[in-house]
Amino acid sequence: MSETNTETRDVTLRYFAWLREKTGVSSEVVTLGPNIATVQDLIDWLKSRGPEFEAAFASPGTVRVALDKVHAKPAAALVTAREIAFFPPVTGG
Amino acid sequence: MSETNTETRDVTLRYFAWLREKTGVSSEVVTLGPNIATVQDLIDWLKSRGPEFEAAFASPGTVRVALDKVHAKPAAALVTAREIAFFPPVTGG
Amino acid sequence: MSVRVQNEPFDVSAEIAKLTVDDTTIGAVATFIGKVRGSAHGANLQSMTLEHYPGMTETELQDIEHQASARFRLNASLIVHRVGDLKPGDDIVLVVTCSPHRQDAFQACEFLMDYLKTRAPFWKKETSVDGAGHWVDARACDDTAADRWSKPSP
Amino acid sequence: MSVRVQNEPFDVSAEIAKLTVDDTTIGAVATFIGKVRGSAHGANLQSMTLEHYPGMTETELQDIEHQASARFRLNASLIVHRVGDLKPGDDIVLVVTCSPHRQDAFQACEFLMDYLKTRAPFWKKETSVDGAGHWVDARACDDTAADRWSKPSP
Repeated sequence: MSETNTETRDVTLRYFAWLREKTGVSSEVVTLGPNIATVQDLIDWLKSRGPEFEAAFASPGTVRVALDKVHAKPAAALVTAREIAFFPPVTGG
Repeated sequence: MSETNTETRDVTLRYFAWLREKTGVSSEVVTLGPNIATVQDLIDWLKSRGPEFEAAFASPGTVRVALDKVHAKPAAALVTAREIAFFPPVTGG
Repeated sequence: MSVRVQNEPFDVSAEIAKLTVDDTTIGAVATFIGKVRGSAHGANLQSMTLEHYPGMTETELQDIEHQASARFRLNASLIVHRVGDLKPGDDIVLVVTCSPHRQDAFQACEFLMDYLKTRAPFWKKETSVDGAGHWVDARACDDTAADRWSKPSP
Repeated sequence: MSVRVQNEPFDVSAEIAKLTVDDTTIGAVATFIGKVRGSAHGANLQSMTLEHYPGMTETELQDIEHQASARFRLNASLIVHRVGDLKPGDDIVLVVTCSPHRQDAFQACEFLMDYLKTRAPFWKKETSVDGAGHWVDARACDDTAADRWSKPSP
């Protein structure tokens, strides 16, 4: 019984910097279906939501992801992540 | 006519750190004869002045020299140097 | 070992005093301050806005500090990163490392900056004097700088 | 570019403020502070006396700064070295380097410290709590650290 891959679940999505500006969203709660298993699955689904999201995620190399506040790769499984964040490469310091 | 090598001349000698303590001298003016051409000549002459100087200069590797406030090697010619300083390897910073 | 994210300026002397008080085994303190420059890409800057990911920032910075403590001999360290609106000449980031010896202090300070630049979730938006806004691009040389710590020492 | 030899303590924040005021091309400030440690060779330290060679010290430090300016992109730099009687926890030396970029600031700061340690005519005498005096020996690792700048970059 792999509940995370067969059931829908609610996750919080967060967007920072120009991903926040392009999507027009800083934070939202969405319900993910069982077919969304990896970060890449989620990105593909987000791109289908409209032109703003399509544009924000158009260039895969410029989007970074964190699962529950930990850096992750696009191929990473979402598993039990509750908060998924999208942002450009960091530019602090 | 090489005046610096054939005439006597007065120079100031300075001693720092444990060279000052061992010789008991911080600064002195001495008259150098024409046979003292290099730093090493001067050290050899200083060592002949008494047990304090003999002890201070006993270990050649631990004595550094500056000619007119510029680092120099024992083989360096004194030439027209007016101030010759002896000190241990530096330990600042 | 501590990290802070704040809008307020910081005072280097006061931070160093707090880190070194009562620890006379510290012989070396290295610090780095990053500042807002007055121009970027040929345009004069009016302001810089620093955004971050609250929660993740602190976790990442603490993780970076732990890595530094594991690699280098450190008595104490501090990372302070400012967020919000800053002007040219303002300080952005402060890193302080305290060690018995200077090599560890210097290396840990550089390590912290290199990792911070490539891992800590901060983003800079520059506004030029003509009002145009521009998100700063990540620089490949920052990745290169961070990568050198993954290689065996020469 | 400036150097000072003094008995008085220094204030890092004030020194950095003086070096960076009105120059918004500075993006990076690296500093190093060397401090008197509380014990040496297993003995607890009561005090440390720093002797120097007035005149030569300033000349050497200025020469070291000129070399740093020739090697690295520096907007400003400062060396302050204290002399006289110091206690454990006291600051001994301050080096500050200001540059557009952090690599130059860090490297110049390390370069200045490495050269200062092997060329500037300062000598430390430690007095332990039992009253015994001891001139600090030069360390071979300081020569090694300075030598690395004579080699071609990797």
